[in-house]
Amino acid sequence: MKKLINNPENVVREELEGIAAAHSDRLRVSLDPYYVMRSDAPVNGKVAIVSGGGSGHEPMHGGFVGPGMLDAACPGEVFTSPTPDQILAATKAVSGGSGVLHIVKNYTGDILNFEMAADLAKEEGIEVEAVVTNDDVAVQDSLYTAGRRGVGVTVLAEKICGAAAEAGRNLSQVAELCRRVNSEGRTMGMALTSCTVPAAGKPTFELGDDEMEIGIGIHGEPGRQRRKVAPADEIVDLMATAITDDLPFRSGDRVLAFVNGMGGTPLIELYIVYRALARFLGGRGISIQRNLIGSYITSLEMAGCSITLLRLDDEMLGYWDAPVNTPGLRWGA
Amino acid sequence: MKKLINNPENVVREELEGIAAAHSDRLRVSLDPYYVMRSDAPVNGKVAIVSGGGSGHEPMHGGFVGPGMLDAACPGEVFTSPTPDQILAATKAVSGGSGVLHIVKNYTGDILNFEMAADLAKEEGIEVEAVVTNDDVAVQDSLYTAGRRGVGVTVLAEKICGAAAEAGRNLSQVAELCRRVNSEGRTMGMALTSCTVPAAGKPTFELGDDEMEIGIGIHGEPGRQRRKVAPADEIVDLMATAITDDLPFRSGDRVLAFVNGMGGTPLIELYIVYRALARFLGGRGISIQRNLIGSYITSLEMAGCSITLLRLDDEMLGYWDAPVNTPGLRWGA
Amino acid sequence: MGVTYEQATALISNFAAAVATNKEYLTELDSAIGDGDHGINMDRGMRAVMPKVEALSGADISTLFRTVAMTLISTVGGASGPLYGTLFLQLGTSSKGKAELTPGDWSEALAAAVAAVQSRGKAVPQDKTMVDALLPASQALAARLAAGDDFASSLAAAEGAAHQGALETIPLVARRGRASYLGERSAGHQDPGATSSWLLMTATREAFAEGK
Amino acid sequence: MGVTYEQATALISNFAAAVATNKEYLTELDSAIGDGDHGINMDRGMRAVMPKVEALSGADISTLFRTVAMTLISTVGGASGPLYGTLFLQLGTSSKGKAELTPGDWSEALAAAVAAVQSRGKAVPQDKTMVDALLPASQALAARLAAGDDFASSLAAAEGAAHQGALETIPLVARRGRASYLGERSAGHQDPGATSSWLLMTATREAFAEGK
Ligand SMILES: Nc1ncnc2c1ncn2[C@@H]1O[C@H](COP(=O)(O)OP(=O)(O)O)[C@@H](O)[C@H]1O
Ligand SMILES: Nc1ncnc2c1ncn2[C@@H]1O[C@H](COP(=O)(O)OP(=O)(O)O)[C@@H](O)[C@H]1O
Ligand SMILES: [Mg+2]
Ligand SMILES: [Mg+2]
Ligand SMILES: [Mg+2]
Ligand SMILES: [Mg+2]
Repeated sequence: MKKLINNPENVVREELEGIAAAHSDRLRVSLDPYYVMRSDAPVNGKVAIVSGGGSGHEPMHGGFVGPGMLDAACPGEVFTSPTPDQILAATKAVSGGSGVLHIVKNYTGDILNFEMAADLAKEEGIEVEAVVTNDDVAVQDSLYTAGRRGVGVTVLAEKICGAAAEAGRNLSQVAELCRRVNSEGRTMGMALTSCTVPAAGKPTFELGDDEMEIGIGIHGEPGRQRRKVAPADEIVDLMATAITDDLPFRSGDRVLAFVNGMGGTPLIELYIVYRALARFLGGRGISIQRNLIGSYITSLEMAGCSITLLRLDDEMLGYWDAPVNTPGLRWGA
Repeated sequence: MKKLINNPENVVREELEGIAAAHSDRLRVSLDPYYVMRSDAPVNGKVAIVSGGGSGHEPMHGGFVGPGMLDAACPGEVFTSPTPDQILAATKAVSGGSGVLHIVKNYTGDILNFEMAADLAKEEGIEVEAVVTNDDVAVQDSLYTAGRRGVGVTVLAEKICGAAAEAGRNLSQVAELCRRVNSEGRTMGMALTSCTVPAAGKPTFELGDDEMEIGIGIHGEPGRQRRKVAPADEIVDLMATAITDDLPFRSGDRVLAFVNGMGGTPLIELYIVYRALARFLGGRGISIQRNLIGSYITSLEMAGCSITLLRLDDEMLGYWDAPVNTPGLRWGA
Repeated sequence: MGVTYEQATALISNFAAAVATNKEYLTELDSAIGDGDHGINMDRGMRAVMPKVEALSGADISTLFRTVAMTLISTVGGASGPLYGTLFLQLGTSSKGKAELTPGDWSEALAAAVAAVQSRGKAVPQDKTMVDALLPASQALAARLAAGDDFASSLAAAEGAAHQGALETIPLVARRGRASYLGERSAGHQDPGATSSWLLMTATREAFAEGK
Repeated sequence: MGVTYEQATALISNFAAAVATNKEYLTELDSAIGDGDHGINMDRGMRAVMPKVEALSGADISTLFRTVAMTLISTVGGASGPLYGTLFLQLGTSSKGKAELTPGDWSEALAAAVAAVQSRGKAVPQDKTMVDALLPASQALAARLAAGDDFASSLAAAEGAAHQGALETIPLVARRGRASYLGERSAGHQDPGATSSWLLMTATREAFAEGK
């Protein structure tokens, strides 16, 4: 394992100290318990948005804290959900009197810890709503499983709902919008290499020099299938077909296309993926209205990418375009 | 070699097609010859800024085209300087009548091709000034060598000079500012892994599982020394010492600290590096006024980082904070 | 014949010791069908619990269980943190105001705690989770006490039922938690959470039966 | 006795063929002390040149050389593109308005072209660059013609001087171009650009000497 770290046990703490040193102008970092909040929180009268999850997905979520997006983020250990005390502390710290939305990715651990925190916050008189994202088409969804994982759509939901909260929407409106974003979004991911959890010290899975995993999650879980590596155009075809068939996306749909790097894949490759995606969607009459290209929801140093499509309506579009000012995503500010 | 590409020969063209598809709202991409320009160019009466170099360093330079930064960028093949016809075409396309600044990284090929293009542009009546960046402290500088390589400071110079041009400075003022930024900036890089040039198909150098290269360039050139891997804090100490000793940076200096990922290193590690750098500089009384943390000048999928320090004066600071609106760097817009 | 404060603390230290001893084993089970951290998670939690419990001396059983709960909740994370936290939280609630617990008190408290775990995690029997060890244990305990058996042998029956339940998770296809992503590939492996729950029932029998 | 348009085109096609044949060799030399692309670069350029030259038929020597120059400049990139481009551009300028070149014309044109390369690249002899082959070649040609030797033997002398110059780059420490980053480690390797320049002098001798 070669990483720019000191001690595998201190990775999350030192990362947070780095974030604190870098962004003290705009963020406040609590080290006990761990959370990151915008320094002007609580914003009086605004619905506050809190998210969180295991670390190792940077810039998600800590990098998305700031005006127009999250009020706070709670990082767990690498790939481990945060604990209720973190989430409770963050929720209390940013509550501006108009309720708090928890955006939770669909993993049992995340759900349970956020639920407990919400229960505790409610006991303290804070109104909390939770919305669970579950956009990963690689996982079978069923009443009898833990369901689909929450992946790329989470970034888009945090941006869009952050803008809605900033615009003065109330808690049930923001929550409702968040559910709509989740239900209109679909994602699929693939990996060319594994990642290595610092505490484990070795790659989570072994992949041959000519193999790739299709349908991976964001914690180094293996995917739907292992295949021989293929040209980017073919990989995109495979992923985009799975995504568009699922919702389904239809000719005439307006979408936001999000090409995400898994942490070890450089931008030059993401543009080649985007090119293929634009051609694929063009061929089906699906119109890309907005895009996001870069490494926003990662799996440590994994090489690979994910594609997220979100079917847009005018409200989402307006909130997507609204100003955002976070270390990881910034425009109009 | 595992990459998200189709044919190694088409990497640059397909990347440019991806950029064109992604950013047609703000950029115009020419495929013959290759260059990327802001779609509102030429901006009448504004000094235009053109840069370029080999591809494989994304987002540099194409991702830095837009209001407040570059007017055009000329990408060569991977790690190969662009040709004069590209540079000439871009220079003519963005010339707004107030002269054009060429920002050139110090590599013989880049210099010669930009020089030729400048000669040709001058023949056509366009006023051109060129500034060469050469901030890499890992290379010995001397009258009798090709001198230091241009690396991280190039990004900062493009941002600061872009703002100065936007603010109406004239060509000699912008060029003078560019020279000052270069002379006040120093960089050093390191690699945990090699990169693989698509056309070569195999890693440029071989590095053991417990080795790193210190003092690398951005084209997969091996560095000043090969060493056993060390904790991030030690690596930062080594690099920051070489940088601060060189200018030298002194107690009381105000700096911009730029921690750059080489393409395959995730953000979580860059924050750990930034933490160490902030401590190092704090201990020497050097005050970080601004920072930039992310993968901005890369070497394909190389894992590693570079550190750039720029000694700031008020003019640079003001232009750094000014609005910029490019795919790779954006704020205030 | 009942559960004293000392016996309740013995339950906690027995469980901490068992988790430490079986840390690798639990982690190995979780590597096969999860993310390979169950032993690490539980051990981090129980190591944090021990000093808190020692500092309590003289408190009541309810406070003890609540302290265990809050510590697990704030140090474990993942799925098992809130679930074991919920279990101990409910044990704390059920034992409120009681200096000692009768066998019947304990049996009711355990049943309520298992119900709380189910309500928190939405798992039903055969989902291949800790419920597959906890529920048979709690049911066996209640049934044996109702049949007039003594506390010690009833606790042993509960332990046996937990062990049996953990073993019976092997052929199941997971329907809850991270293992459910594996679908059919989760069959053939013993559930790590059911296994740690069996360890908890062993720790209980050892702590409570001796004091009878 | 001079250089016709046909001979000038033969020089170009000879050089293209030599570069193609030695593509791997030149690239190998560049791998040792540069970035391993000199053969690839030059071959890409000369392959682009050939159809342009064929399409020219009937033009004059100056146009021919300028076409070669512009094509190399716009297809090679790196250091060698502008340098070889400059060389041919100056050859074009020197031969402007001339249907044929006398040996003296050619010698003067070559000297001016080498000077242009030096002025473009700032390399002096012993910097371990193409100048170390080109300059001795041009000087030998001028000296032999001045001494009254015929064109063919003077061209052969130029070729020999280029070969000698390329070999003599081996012990040098590079002071220009990418190889200079290697410092002392660049010694012991033959310079790729000097080697391709020697191929150019061979191509010239073959093309011009036969027509005498
Ligand atoms: N919904 C649930 N209800 C009950 N138990 C569950 C549930 N989900 C998971 N578990 C239990 O948690 C165990 C895994 O715990 P652990 O590995 O610590 O957490 P994580 O899965 O978050 O890494 C599983 O073996 C299972 O017994
Ligand atoms: N300043 C210079 N003057 C003359 N020749 C040079 C100079 N710099 C480099 N060269 C020549 O260019 C050759 C390398 O060419 P090439 O590999 O095609 O370009 P690059 O170095 O940009 O990859 C060197 O072997 C050397 O002969
Ligand atoms: Mg886990
Ligand atoms: Mg080159
Ligand atoms: Mg686990
Ligand atoms: Mg070369």
